[in-house]
Amino acid sequence: MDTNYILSKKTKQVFLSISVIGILLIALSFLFENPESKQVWMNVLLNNLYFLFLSLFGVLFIALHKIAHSGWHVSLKRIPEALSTFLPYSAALMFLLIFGMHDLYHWSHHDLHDPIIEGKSAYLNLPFFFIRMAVYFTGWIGLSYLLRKNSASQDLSNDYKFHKQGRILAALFMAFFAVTSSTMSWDWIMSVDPHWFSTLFGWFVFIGLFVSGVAAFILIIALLKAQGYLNFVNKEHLHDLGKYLFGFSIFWMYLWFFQYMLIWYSHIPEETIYFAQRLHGFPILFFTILILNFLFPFLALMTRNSKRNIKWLAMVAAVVLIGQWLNIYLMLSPGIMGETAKIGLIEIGSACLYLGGFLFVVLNALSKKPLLCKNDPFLEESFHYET
Amino acid sequence: MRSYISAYFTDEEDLLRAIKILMEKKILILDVLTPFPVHGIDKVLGLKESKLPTVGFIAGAIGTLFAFGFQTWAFVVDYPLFIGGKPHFSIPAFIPITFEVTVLFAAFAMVFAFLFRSKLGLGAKNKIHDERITDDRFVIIIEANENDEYFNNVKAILEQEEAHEIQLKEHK
Amino acid sequence: MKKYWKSQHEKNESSEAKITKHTPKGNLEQVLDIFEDGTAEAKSNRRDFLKLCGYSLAITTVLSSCENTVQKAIPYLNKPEEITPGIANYYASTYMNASDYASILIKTREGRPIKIEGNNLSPISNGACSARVQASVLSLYDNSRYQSPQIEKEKVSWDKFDDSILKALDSQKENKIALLTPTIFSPSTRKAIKYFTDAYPNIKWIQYDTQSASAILQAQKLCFGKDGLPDYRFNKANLIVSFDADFLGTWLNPSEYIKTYTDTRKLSGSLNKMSRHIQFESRMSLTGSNADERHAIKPSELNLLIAQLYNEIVILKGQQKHDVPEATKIIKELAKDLLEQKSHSVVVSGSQELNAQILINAINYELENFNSSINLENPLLNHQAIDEDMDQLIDNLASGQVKGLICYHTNPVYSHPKGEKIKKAIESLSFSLSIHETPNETSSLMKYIAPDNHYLESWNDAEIKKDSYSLMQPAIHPLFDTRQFQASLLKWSGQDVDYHKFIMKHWEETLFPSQTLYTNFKSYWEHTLQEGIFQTKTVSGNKLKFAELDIIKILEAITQKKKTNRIELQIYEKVTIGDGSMANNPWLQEMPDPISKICWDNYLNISPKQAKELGLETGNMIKLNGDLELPVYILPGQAYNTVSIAMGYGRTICGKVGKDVGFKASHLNTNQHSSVTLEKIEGHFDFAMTQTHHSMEGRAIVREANLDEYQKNPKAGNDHKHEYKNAGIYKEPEFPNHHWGLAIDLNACVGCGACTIACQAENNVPIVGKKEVIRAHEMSWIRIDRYFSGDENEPGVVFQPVMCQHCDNAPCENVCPVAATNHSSEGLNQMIYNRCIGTRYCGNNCPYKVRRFNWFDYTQADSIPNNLHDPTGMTLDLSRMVLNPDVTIRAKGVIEKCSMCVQRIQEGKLNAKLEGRKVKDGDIKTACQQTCPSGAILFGDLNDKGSDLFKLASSDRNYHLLEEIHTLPSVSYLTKIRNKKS
Amino acid sequence: MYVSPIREPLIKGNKTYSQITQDIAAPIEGKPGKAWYMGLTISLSAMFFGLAMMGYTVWEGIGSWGLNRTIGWGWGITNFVWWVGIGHAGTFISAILLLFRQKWRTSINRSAEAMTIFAILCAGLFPLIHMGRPLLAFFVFPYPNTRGLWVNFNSPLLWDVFAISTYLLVSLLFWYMGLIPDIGTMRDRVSSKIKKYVYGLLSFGWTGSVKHWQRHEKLSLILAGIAAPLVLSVHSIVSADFATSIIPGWHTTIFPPYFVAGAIFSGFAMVLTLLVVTRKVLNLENYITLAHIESMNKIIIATGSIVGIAYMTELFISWYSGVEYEQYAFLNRATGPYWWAYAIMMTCNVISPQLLWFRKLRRNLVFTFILSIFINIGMWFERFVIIVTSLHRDYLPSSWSMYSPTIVEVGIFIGTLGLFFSCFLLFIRVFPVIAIAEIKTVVKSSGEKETKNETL
Repeated sequence: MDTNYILSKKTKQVFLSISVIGILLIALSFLFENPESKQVWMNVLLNNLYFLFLSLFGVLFIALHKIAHSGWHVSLKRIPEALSTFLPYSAALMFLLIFGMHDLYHWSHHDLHDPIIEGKSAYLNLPFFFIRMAVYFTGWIGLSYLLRKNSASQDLSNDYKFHKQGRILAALFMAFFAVTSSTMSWDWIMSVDPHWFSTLFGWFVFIGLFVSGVAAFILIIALLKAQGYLNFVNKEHLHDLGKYLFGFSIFWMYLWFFQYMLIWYSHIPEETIYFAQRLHGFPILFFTILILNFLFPFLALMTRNSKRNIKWLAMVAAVVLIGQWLNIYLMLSPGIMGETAKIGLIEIGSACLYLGGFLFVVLNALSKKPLLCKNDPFLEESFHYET
Repeated sequence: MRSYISAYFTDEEDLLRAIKILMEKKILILDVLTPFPVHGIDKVLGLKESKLPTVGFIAGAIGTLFAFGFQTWAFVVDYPLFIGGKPHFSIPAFIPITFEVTVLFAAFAMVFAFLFRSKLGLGAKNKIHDERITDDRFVIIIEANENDEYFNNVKAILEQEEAHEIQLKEHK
Repeated sequence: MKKYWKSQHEKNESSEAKITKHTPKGNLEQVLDIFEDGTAEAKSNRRDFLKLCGYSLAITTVLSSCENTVQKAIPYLNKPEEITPGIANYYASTYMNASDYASILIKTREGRPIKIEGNNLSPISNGACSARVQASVLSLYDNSRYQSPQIEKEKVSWDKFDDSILKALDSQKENKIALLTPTIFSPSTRKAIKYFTDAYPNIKWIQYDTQSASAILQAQKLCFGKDGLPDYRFNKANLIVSFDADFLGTWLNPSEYIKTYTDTRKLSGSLNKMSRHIQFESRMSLTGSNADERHAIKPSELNLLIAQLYNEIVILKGQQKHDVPEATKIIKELAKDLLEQKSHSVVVSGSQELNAQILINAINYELENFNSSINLENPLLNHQAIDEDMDQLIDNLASGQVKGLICYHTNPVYSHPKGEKIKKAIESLSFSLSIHETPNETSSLMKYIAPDNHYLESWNDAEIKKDSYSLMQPAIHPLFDTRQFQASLLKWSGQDVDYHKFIMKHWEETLFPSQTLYTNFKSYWEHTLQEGIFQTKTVSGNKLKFAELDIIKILEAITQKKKTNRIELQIYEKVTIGDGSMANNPWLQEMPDPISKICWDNYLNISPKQAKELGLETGNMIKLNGDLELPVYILPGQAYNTVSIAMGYGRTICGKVGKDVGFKASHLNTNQHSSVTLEKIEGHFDFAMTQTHHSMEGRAIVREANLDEYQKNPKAGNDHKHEYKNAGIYKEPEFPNHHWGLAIDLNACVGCGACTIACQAENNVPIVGKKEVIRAHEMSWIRIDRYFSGDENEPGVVFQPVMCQHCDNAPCENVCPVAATNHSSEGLNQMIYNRCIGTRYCGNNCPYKVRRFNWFDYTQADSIPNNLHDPTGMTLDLSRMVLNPDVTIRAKGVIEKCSMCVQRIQEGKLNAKLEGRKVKDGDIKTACQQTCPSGAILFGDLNDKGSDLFKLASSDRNYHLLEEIHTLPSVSYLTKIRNKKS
Repeated sequence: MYVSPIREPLIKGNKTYSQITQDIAAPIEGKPGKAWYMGLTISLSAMFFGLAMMGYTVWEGIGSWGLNRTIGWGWGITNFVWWVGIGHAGTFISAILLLFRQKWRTSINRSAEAMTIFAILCAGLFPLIHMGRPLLAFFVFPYPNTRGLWVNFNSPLLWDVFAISTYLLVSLLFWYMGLIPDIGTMRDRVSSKIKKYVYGLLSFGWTGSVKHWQRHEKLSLILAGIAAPLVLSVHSIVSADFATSIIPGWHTTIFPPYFVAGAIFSGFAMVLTLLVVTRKVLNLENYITLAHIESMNKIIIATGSIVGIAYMTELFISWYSGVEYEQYAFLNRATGPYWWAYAIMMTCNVISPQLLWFRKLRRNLVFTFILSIFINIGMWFERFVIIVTSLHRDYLPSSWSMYSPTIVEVGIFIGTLGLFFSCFLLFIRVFPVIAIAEIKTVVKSSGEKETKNETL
């Protein structure tokens, strides 16, 4: 039963070709559109964040379900663990931002400071920014590595000690992630508009992370099932993942609505300017994000058997992934690019480039360990699982 | 006077096995009474999926349209008021009530549909088959028509499945 | 608003005038005529107010004139001429209460006066009046007034009363009687008194003012040989120096001085110069709070400073120096500045010392201020009492030389420092007669009580300044069986002419000849009555000459007074209660003191430094001189080693409302700055404070700048907020027709609080009583926020009237569940009282906290029986007659707020429509704007680009309160500019 | 349905089906103990005291409360939000935990749902009684009237009306549908004729037919499906009462999820307070085991930490925002005149639940009981801090003032406590405290005899 996933040459070529298309598109855009450095750095930040969120979801999924004693996810554990292996790469990519700080963040220029930015320069200053980034990544990478090692050592011996140790690690990660998920979103995304603030922003980015993670998880399962693996994953597991995608996209809409409605309602200029720029500047994009992230998954996954059919679920997951990408795009572009932002070749190109690299890293890591973990006390429950 | 065979069981596994056998023998089971919802019994009995979710969805949709429509009508058409400098047709302010009314309609529609379809309700005169059904007994009710041979055949099967007790009952 | 004045006299002219009246005069009269033919049942829009007019009391709604027969209040079967239900009539009249004077218009509805407004034809009132004048309309309907003449507390009819008085006067023929009155500056009344004193030579007439100006009067007499007080014209002065003279609050004629003082301070595009005002005083007075420079001094140092200033001026002018202690740097600099502003400065002092006033005259003379900023041609006549006369009278009464006392409109037992001595004397008098409207400490001791009319029920005339006269006419028939003082005098002195005729005869003899406009006296008299005021030309006297006085002796008298470092007490008058004569007026008692924001009480003011030393906090109780126990209020700005207490409180006999409110302090009002001992005692006193926090916490609520910064950049102090361009998600509302708004010039607002009482009278705002104000349940629709800034002992003070800002993005409208508050298409935030269910979320969500809630049933408008909370008897049927029928009474549990006098806006629009024209700028005035002495509040239409309001709204000094939270208020403020010497 | 051996058994003492029915029906059939009567008299007298205070308020006016022109809401609305918060645990347990298929919910969902309904009854009283003119409260409903007036659909208070009434009705339906089979069980067990007739009537003629069960199962699942977002929406709308204002300290976008987490946090605390006592008194220790208590404590630690993080977020963003009013509002909370309320809130809500990280404490009944009371005190003070300290010092310093409740307000709160506990005490005597049918479905898989009890 401990078959490994073999990363066939054909799949490697597919990933490579995606990256190449990406590079081609970027080259084309440099020829025709010759984007300024702001746009380039914006795309780097955008895709860094997007794929960082997917990898963070990996660790989060394992940790959350370990604490909640849930049993159904155990047979699928290897996939989120593989997702989390991308963390070191995204750390490296994020530290690349050192060179692009002046393009991305107004507060990094000292001359642009007005009283409000001056007031928060104790938090928004370059050295502290990178110290925090370093702390986040050491915490995430460290804990995800330990969780993966724990799961690997659990394969070798069925000593109950590993289960308890795993739970403690999971609790540690959850505590660390609860705080850092908010601060990371303030540092990297909210500070693009230094004057704007919303207390819900941290949790809104967190839920965006969770939904895109579930969607990526479903897509990888669909990819593996299409290649003949994961036969122990039945319709019940898919049904639960479908329910996650359905439920959490509703929760994403709930957070989005209340953040927008409360700011719309009190109509205080320092808060409404954020949505005024986006609603009047990018009306189509503003509503497409809502449709792709809520309306479509809500109607598509409402019926019971829609959540049990792998093809339909994969299609909805892909749509949600695109929706979440656009959501982060809309969070960043008005602040960095102002009115001139539009989705051009370089955006698509850099997305493909990152996608190719991400898939290659994740699936390569997946093939290192056997697909099915052993000696987990809940493994049996995961097989005989019925909703 | 119609007479029924009611076979009593004390455990749901025996009940499921008995039903499976009876179904294979094409014996018409009138009803099965259990103290709690037995998992997987409706698959064995081949019962159709209940259409309550669709009732809920339709009622919910009606609720959404009704609530949103009424608020828009009241605030834009019938008596538009200048309130807080906000436009008359302010969608974000209509959504909370729309959601609440949707949930209300869906819940009430499903409950009434359930009670109506199951003929349950205040003052429903359903015949209580046995006091212990709601305690710990599982009962299969099979129609016992006249010819004994069919009757004995059924009795044999039930005994073979160690039915706890078999009774012959008459109901008006 | 077109003043629709009617003289009450039109009713008794000949019949032919009557016919002319009926011919339709423009569409207003046509519309109104439908009422006049008496057929249509009167359709006043307030059903229950007609019920009030038909009230069983024998009140005639026919205007009083002696010839008119008394008519029962009958429900308009045959309606009197002037009264058209629903339409207000205005009668020009005069307000006189002891030395307070204002030329006013009485607004009457259905025959009852309900509001007092200033008469804008009078150069003294200029259309404005003070808080006390606004509140005086309520004391007409005071339930505790005398209702009929009394002899030894037993009611009698007037005839019996007159007989016994005449008999008593005959019997007292040989022993001396004193007639004690406040200053009488009404020519006809003086003539009546002369008749009376001629008829009874043994009666000697003495005048007594509670706040006496005898020092100034005697100084005038000595220096220039003129009598009356100098007429100060502050608008002519670039530099104003005041030595403890609260001329904006209570000194001499404040409402006129507020107007002239603020004229020079309202900066606009054209005027960017401003007068500079320096104040030397011990307690923080209303004038002190508006001064550009304020120096806290001890009362005893006052005269020395004046002497030093005089000495410095004399030195600078090259005359020989006097041996006066070396002046401080401030005085030296002041002298230099005064000489720079020669003949454009004014130096005033409230000192009661004759020598000090002489020096003040000398200083003004040296600075050639006379007949430029100080005019002696028409002196002010409202203070003529000399202290020595009163002291002499008290000694004579005590020694028994004077056997009888007639008291008119004064309360010496309460208000005079030697009150106890007078009380003992009166008890042993053989003849004592009091002529006063309401019972007070003095009248309750008197044998005979002849109740006087309220000024709204009396005929009179006044000469406030030489050659400027004004008439007083009644707006209602006397409510009770009372008779005017002058009518009584004429009756007792055998002149059986009626006082109204007496005035007409006097005017015919003296004033009618001095004018040439009118040929026959009748039309002259009617015209003057309609306008209310009459001005004769003043013949300019000879050049002024300063009498030779022994200046050196005067300077010595001042300098050899040795300084003490003991705590000195000063007794002062409050802007609200004054000398206590109106203590029974609930509006005044509940009006927060402009400086301390405390109502319903007086207290001992102490400086923060001293309080720390004595370990005192606001609300602690102290014992003064071992006997008087009263609470302490820490008053930033109070001079160190000085304390001050307000007089006018602690009255024992004055009716239900004012009884035992506060602590009696007039017995300490000896002028030699008595030093006192303070000693902290147990106990805490809860003050009824409407504002408990006094600093702006660094927020840009009131924006200030100095004059030189303003001259360099008009947007000084008003340009530091981060601006978010087009940040709105939905577009801002625009108003097609009108967009009503207010602009308040913080440089003109002196914080006198007249607007709060005018608003209370206009909009029937209920009175809640002291206990409720302590629980912050007060109901005033407009409050004046007073903020202290800078060092605690030398604070900068700033006033800001805050009413509903009528925001176009109103946070209150969003959150009301039943849409009880919404926005009109003309930019007003409307509050629908009968729709409100009282969740109070609008009150919580208003950033300006201007929404008031009816916590209890204050107005008896609630359907639940006997849960009335009315400590001041405002819901008695008599007091309810002051209610304005155009404004609904709010029930318990309902939110209410400033409606920007929507009833006046509608009336203005109706009048414009009837005259077939659009509403002009200035047609409509809100009640607060109308009464503001300094014209700080301006109402107008923000859509009308030509209006004054638009000019102010687009001026550089303009800003909105809390504009950063985008409520888009329609009320805007103009920055306060101080003129500190840099 | 396979259950891994290391999972702790949820029903102890390997019960047969009839033993289950017997154990759970025992409190209804037997004579109520002296403690029950004593409890009922105390809570009923508290209720009548509260009713008297309400009558006094309607008669005299809101002035008899301690409110004033600056602080328009005080104890009244604090209690309203507190009770609505407590009401959310019941539906959270029966709806959201059903969707997440946490089996341990079966033995506590019935009493939790009952608690929800009683809490919502208490909560619903306050919007009525705090109004200036409660007799005109019907203005809040959009009924057609001669003046052609509708209500203000923008107002969060109006959303509250719809939200609370919907929530009460849906919880009532959800609770009663689950109760029908158990009433059927009571109908068949009880002896006296009247009781049998009444239970018969109330059981809607339940026969236990498999078709009915199938529909009942599907109905419960879908009702749970829509009740879950309802919980979220109701308390978000209650939080919108404050978040839609512009008062610094009220207007923050984190309020909706933060209030929901706070509601579940205080709701579970109340469930623990009640169940730790009822399981002892009605000796249902076998059904509400230490595993249940520990699971609930885990939920408390989770939601407590969310609430704690929300406090830190609010504090940080108020500093980060640079808005002087927000900064002062939060500085004033911690150091202003109401610092003590803030201190109680912080200790009870954030610090004390962190003690639950220790497994020994999670399973200690006395500690749990005391902690649950502390949490509810902490949550009450959280609402008090939010409402009163933000109102008493906001934009213009001239309108700053203080607030302290009067006996009338305190009396009304005690009255609602009385109403809540008397309803709960009556509920114990009339309906089975635990869902008999649902326990029977679960006893086979997570009952004791099946699983070996490994060392944990």
